[in-house]
Order: sequence, then structure tokens, then C-alpha cells
Amino acid sequence: MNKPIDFIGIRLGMWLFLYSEIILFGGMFVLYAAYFHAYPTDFVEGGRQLNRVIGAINTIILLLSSFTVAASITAIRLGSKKLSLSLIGFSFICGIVFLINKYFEWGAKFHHDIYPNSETLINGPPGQNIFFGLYYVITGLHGLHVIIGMTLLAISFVLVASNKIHAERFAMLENSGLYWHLVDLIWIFVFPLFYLVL
Amino acid sequence: MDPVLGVDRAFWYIFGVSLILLIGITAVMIYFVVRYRRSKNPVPSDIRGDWKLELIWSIIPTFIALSMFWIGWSSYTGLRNVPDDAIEVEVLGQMFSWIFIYDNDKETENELVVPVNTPVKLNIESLDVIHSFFIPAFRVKVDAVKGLPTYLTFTPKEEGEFDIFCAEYCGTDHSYMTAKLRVVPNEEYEEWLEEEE
Amino acid sequence: MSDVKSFFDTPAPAHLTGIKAWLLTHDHKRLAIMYLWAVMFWFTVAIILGLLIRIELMSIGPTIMGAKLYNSAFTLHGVIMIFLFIIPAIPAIFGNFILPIQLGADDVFFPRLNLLSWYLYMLGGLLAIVSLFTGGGFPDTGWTFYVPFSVTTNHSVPLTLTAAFILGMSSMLTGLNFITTVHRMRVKEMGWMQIPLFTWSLYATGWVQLLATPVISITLLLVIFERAFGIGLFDPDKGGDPVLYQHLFWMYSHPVVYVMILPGMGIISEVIPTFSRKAIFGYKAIVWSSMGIAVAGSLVWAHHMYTSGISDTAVFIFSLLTYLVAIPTAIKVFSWVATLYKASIEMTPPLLYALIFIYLFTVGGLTGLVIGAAGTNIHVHDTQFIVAHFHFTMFGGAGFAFFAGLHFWWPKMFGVMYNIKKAYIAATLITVGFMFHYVPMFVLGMMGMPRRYFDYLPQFAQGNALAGIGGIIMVIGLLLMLYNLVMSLREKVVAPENPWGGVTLEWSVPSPPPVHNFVTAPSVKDYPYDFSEVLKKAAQS
Amino acid sequence: MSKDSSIQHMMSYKQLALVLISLLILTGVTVGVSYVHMGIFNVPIALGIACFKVSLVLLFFMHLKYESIAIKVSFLSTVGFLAIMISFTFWDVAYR
Repeated sequence: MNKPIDFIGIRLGMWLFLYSEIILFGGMFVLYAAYFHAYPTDFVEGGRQLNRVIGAINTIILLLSSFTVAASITAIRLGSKKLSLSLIGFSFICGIVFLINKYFEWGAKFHHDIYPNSETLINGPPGQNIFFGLYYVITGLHGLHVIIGMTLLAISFVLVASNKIHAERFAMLENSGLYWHLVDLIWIFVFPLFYLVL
Repeated sequence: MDPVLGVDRAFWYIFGVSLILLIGITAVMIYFVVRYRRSKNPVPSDIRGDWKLELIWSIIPTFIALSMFWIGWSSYTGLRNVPDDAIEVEVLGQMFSWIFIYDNDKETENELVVPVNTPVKLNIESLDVIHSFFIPAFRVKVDAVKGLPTYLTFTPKEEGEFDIFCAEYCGTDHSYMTAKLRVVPNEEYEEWLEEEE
Repeated sequence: MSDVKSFFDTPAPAHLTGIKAWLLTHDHKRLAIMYLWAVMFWFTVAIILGLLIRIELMSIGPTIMGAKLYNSAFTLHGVIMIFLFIIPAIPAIFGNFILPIQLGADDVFFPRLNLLSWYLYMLGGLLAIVSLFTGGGFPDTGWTFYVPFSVTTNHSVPLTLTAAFILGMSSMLTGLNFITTVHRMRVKEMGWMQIPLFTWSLYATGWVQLLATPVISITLLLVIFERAFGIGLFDPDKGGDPVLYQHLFWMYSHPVVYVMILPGMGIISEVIPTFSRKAIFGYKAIVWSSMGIAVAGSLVWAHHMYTSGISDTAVFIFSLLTYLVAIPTAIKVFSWVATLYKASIEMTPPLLYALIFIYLFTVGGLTGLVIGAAGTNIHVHDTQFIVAHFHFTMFGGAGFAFFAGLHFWWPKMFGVMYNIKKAYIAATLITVGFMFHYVPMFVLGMMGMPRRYFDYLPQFAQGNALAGIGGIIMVIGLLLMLYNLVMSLREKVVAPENPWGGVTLEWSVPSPPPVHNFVTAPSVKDYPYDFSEVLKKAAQS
Repeated sequence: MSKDSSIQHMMSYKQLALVLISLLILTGVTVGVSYVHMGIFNVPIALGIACFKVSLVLLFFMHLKYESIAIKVSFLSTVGFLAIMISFTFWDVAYR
């Protein structure tokens, strides 16, 4: 049977998947809320130890890449394949820069003996341990999602380059874009919750 | 009212209503199946619904449910209210025994002794994983969690020996984590409390 | 029978041959059959484990195994029954097979994703097996994996958790697939209020699967992280709160109870009108109660935690909300019974299972009221009473609905009819065994015997012995039922297209259906349970 | 299946750029505000801005504004479920 492809259905499926991702992180935010309630001062203290500037830079990087991904869809639909490719490529590079930033940030914390089960955290106030525990788990999972998103972008890049994605058929690019935006959405909450507490 | 009595009353109420409902539903169902079997009633009537009936059987269960909720909740508050003159005992759960510490630092393992007709408040915590302190005779149970001290309270009305169980699965010997509650006359309790191990 | 080639003889995609035609298939019907065998395998394993547990408990002290093995046995029984049997059973087997046909579609919306779900299911099962023989021995935490015990025990927990994580993903993707299919693949003429009730119940279930499963995923991940890195998020020594784990765990595991029971209710809503030859009573009420159960079921998770040290405020609110779930459930039961009124009832194995379902499920639901009330819950929580209660709802409910579905759709799936008489005998044995098995547990629970006990005090001996005998009878019945079904494949008594006189779309296609399901375009009725044509045909013959 | 008009909708570069600029400005605001100490109000303000940013991303980058009613309703249900998860837990932790 040769039926027309149902783009709306494909997008619906993608959105449903995104809901599950939202709830996945939602579970972490439940913990964050409950522990913030239990240890407000330790959380503020912990937030001070994180670098706001790196956090803000990463936010900007993700916002920029979100924009370029959205623009790449517009580009492919207007038929400018080259522009679309370079926009996807730029978003991918943004992902790399984000991860490098994260790497240095985590590295600095490790250097200060702040990592799960470290001496400082175990002997320090319990709220501090919880704050950094949540920090590592949430940013770690988020980083994993950045990597998945980059993989999707890379696949889309190849498909655009080989003309499998074109002005009439761009569901794959659209869905990769949706996923990438989700990564951005989560970061928009992570940023104030960890870097800017109070 | 005696909390044990309150809980039992809630049990009887809910069980009673449930039993009536169960017998009613089953009897009606069996009657229909027999009465309207195909050989007897080859042509069914086309009934697709009746909003009045549906409304009734939505509203009445709602009230029944709310009444059950209420009787359950009030019996729960009975279990949680600690009388002012209660004697306090610290209870620690560990793999796989219960430790009881009295005011005068007397410590016992797996043996709780309390005087009759005196309210008791047990302050419960765990030393390792989660346990649950359960005395069926007094309808009380509460989890022992490390870092989260809780309590339970009961007033023994007669002397005797009662079982204490651990109700939260805690490892290999979970089922051997039992203790005895001995309810004794007041004088005997005082004597026992001063006794050296 | 028509000369249409069935899906058994037509691979999809068409170029596949031999074993590949099964392992790489996109056909929802082949996948359903593959799920069927896998689920049946796990079901049998878990039944045997359950039987061993009960035989162990028939006498005081070690009977056939030690405490360690016993703890692993009930853990495995729980994990397998929940994650590998009852969650996937109805959606993955009958959902996959029947849902697209009931909608007039030729497959689910994402056929390849469907195949992926099957592989995830198999991978999860495989990991569960591997976890048995690696690490520190069989997992022994109970299926609830409560911290701190699950973090401290040296048994092989992480792999079991990973298995549960993967199985959750499989179930979630199935739900996602069904929701999209219901939205986008219905034949044009089918409006929302013309969808058969089984499909409706799967739609409601799909939402629960989709939104609740990620919570368990993250929770299990966190326990794995705890064990791997010692973060301390649930460790009281490091500032963590073990009760928060329970919140997260039940946030999934309570809604998932409805993943187990809702599809079962859907089956009952198909079986009863079919053998009554009569419209289901209150179609819309049943639809809305399905959605109502899905929503309300997500609000009540903490009623598993009254004794855990949560605040009294929480006990008050969650107990009140719990009673709200009772109402849509009651509406369904009343509607089923009312459907029988002035009907034309033909007794068959599926109907017998459905009627027993109503009885057992009502008992399960009503004892749930005891557990929902705060004061009475304290006494019976974590006792044998709970074990009996949830077996009445999950086994007497979802399980019997599954058996009803098996006997109802077996001729459709394989085109063969089983031995009716043996089916009746099996149903009777299972039911009698069931009552002897679980009713004593209610009494034991009221007397105060906690659950998950390897050994017990003398006052509990009588009840446990009785439960053991009941268990043996029940298992004999179950094995007879499975034997009867499997033998039907060998004896090949051909079943007609519509053996029961059903009116939903799956009865308008050949048995077994051809690869694209419909030979002629499906025609949708204004009302999905309109039996006038069936009656006309019956009057003529 | 009927051809829905929403699939034809396309964001222009200009619209996307406007959204990006608003997002960047909001990021600046939220960082700036965090240096001002307002006690208890800091948290709701930071979260309020975050919610606003997220809405922009959802509505325009992710096309939610132009999607069918099914996606809109289901998205709101998801957020509702998330809100229940967080708030109902507080019936316990806040009153313990």
C-alpha cells in the first residue's frame, strides 16, 4: 500500500516521546524541590560555589543553537540546502562547546574535591552533599541528552547532505530539532535552579 | 474511645458494607446469567444505557466511599493521639532485632515490658535499613527509618503477652525479627525496671 | 473459509524468509504472537516460583529452601510477574493484535518502533536472567527495591534494575505507539465515540504508560547511581531521605496498577456484550471512567505509605483521593452487570472467565476500601492481607481478564478452536484453587502475619497450609488451561471468521487475518456494539 | 488523512531572530536579578523568567503555537502531571 506519509502523526509521536523525557527530568525536579525545602541555606551556599559566568555562557550557547536548528528547518523548506547544512553544523559545534565547558566545570569541581562520595562532601553539611549530588546527576543526565541530540543532528546533517531530507520531506530534521529544543528547555530550568539560587 | 475499638469499628463498617455490595452484585449477576440464558431468552432487548440509573449508581457509591474514608480517618487520629501521661520508651530497629531503651537507660533486646492501663509512647528509629514496628494486638504499625524518628502509641487494657513483628522487608532474617510485648501489673513493672541485667 | 492467505504465510516486509520473517517483521500480528510466547514463558516461570514459595510456607521452619533462596524467590516472582508478565501481557499481545484491526488500520503507526519494543522486552528478560548468575547472587530486595536496603545488599541488584529500566522503556514505547495509532490511524468514518471499548482502555493505558514510566526509569537510575558512586541522595547518613524514594517509586508503581487492570477491563467490556448479544450498558460512562481511572489513579500514590512516616496531612489527602478512584471502578462493574439484564446469554469459556473476573475483582476492589482507609490500613499494611488483596485485583482481575481474552481471541489469532470442555474444567480448577489460596491469606493478614515472611509463629500454620493446598490446585488448573490452548494448535479444529457473533471490526476479517488485515474496506457502525445484524442472521438460521 | 494546514506553517528567519533576541535579553535579566537580594522573592522571579523563556522556545522554536489541539492539550496535561508530582509530594515533606 502506498499511503502518503503522515507528518502530523510522526510529530505527535515525537511530542509524546518528549513528554516522557520531561517527566524523566521531572522526577529529578521533585527531589530538588523537596531537598530545597529541607536545606535552603546549604543550597544557596552550594549555588555560590558554581560559576555563574560559565553557566550563563552555556545558556547562551544552547539558545543560539536552538535558534540555528529552528532556522535550518526554515532554510530546508525554502530550498537552500547549503544554508541548512551550515546551520545544523553550527548547532552541532555549539553542542561540542557546551560539553567542553561542562568538562572544565566538572574538572574544576573535582579539583576542589567536590564530587560524589568525596571527603569534602561526606564530612561537610548534608545539604551540601545533596546539592552537589543533584547537580552531578542532573547536569550529567542533561549532558547525556546533549550527546544524544548531537547524534540526531549529525544524522540529519548526513541525510540533508544526501538529499534524503528535502523541502517536501523533513520530518527527521524537525524531530531532531524538537529534541534539541527539549535539551535547551531543561537547561533553562537547570540554570537558575543551580547557578542562581537566591 | 479506645483506639483499638475505633479501628475495629472501622473494619466492621467497611467489611459489612462491602459484604452487602459483594453479595448483591454476585447474586444479581448469577440471576441474570441464568434468567436470560439464550435458550430461555433468544431475543435480547436493545438497552444502551439509562442516565438516571447511571447517575444514581455514581452518587450513592460516592457517599458510601466518603463515609468509609471518614470512619477510617477518625480511627487513624485515634491511633496517633498520644495521651499526656504516656510513659516513653526508645525503640531502635536493626538487622535483625528490636532494642528497647527505657528512661533509666535500661536496655533490652526483643523484650518490651510495659505496665497495664498506662499509655505508652514508643519513639522509633532505625539503625540501618527500613524496618516496621508492628503489634497486631493494638492495631499499630509504623516504619522505623534511619534519620526520620517517628512514634506510635497504645494503651494496654489487660495483662498478657503479645507478638511484635517487623513488617517491612529488611533482609535474610526478616521473618525472625520478632519480639515479645509483656504487659504486667504496675508494681511488677517498677520492680522489673530497677532490676539489673 | 475464504482463500485469503493469512499473515502466518505472508512475511512483512515481503522479501524476508524463514526465521528472519519473524525476527525482523513489522507486522503487528506477528509481533503479538512473538510476545505471546515470550510472555507465556515468563508466566510459567513465575507461577512455578510462586508455587515454590507457597510450598515452602506450608510448614513451619525451612521446608524446601532456606531464607536466602526464599527471599530471592519472592523477589523474582514479583519482578517477573509485574514487569515481564502483567504489564506487557494484555497491551503487548492483544493490544498489538487487536487494536489496529479494531480501528480499521493495517498496522500500528510506528511498525519499526513496535519491533524495537519487542527487542527491548526480550533484552530486559535476558538481563533479568543474567542478573541471576552474576554479582553476589540472586537479587533479594523484593520488587519494590526499597532503599537503603537495595543500596546496601551485596546481591546482584543493579542488573535487575537495568532490566526493569529497559522493560519500562519497552512498555512506554508500546503506549506511545498505541496513542499515535488511535489518533492517526482510525478509518475516516470512526469518531471518538465509535471506538470499541478495548481500544479505548488501551488508549487510557497508553497515557499512563507514557507519563508514569519515566518516573520509575529515573528512580531506578538513581538507585544504580547510588550503588555506583555513593552519591547519597537517599542515604540518611549523607542527608538523603529514604521516604522520597518511596514517593518516586509509588508515583510510578501506583499508576502502573492501572496499566495492569485497565486493559483487562477493556477485554471484559468486549466479552460481555458479545455473549449477551446486546449493547454494552452505558458506553460513554465506561469510556469516561477509563479516562477517569487513568487520571485519578495518578493522584493517589502515597496510599502505599501511610506507615512510612509521612505527615498526617498527606495521609488525610491521599486517603480521600484514594476513595475517588473507587467510583469510576464501581461504575464499570455496575455497567457490566447491567449489560446482562434482558440479554441473550450464551455461556462460553471467555464469558465464564469474565464473570469470574467480575466476582474476584469486586472482592479485590472492596478489600481495597479497607486498605484505603487510614486507620484500618495501619493494621493490615505489609501483611498477608495486602498480598491477598492485590492478587485478587491483579490475578483475579487482570489475570482472569487475560485468560478471558486468550479464550476470546485465540480462534481469531490462530484460526483454531480449543477444547471447550477442557477449558471449563481448567477455569473451575483455577477458581477453586484461587479461593483456597488467597482467602486464608486475608485471615492471616487480619491476624497479623506480615508479608515476605520466610517463617512464622504457630498460630499462622493452619492458614498457610490451606493456602498451599489451594495454590497446588490452582497451578494444576493453570497448566491444564495452557495445555489445552497449545494442543489446539496441533489438533487444528478450524475456527470460523466469527465464532462468537462479535460485532467489532476484528470479527469481520478472516481468522487468522491476512497481512494487511482487511480484504474489503472496513465499514464502521454508528454505535460500536450494534447487534441487530448478528440477531438477524441468527433468526434466519 | 486530511492534509492539515499546520504542516505548511513556517517560521520566518525574522521571527526566529526576534525570539532569540528576547531569549538572550531574558537571560541577561535573570542573571542581573540574581545579584539583587530580594530574599524570598528571588526564587519565584527566577522561575517566572525561566517559565517565560521556556514558553517562548515551546511556542515558536518548537511550533507549539501552530500545532493541533491534541498536542497542545496533551502537553498541558504533561505539565499538569509534573505539577502534581511536585506539589503532592509537598503534602508530605512540608507537614512532616
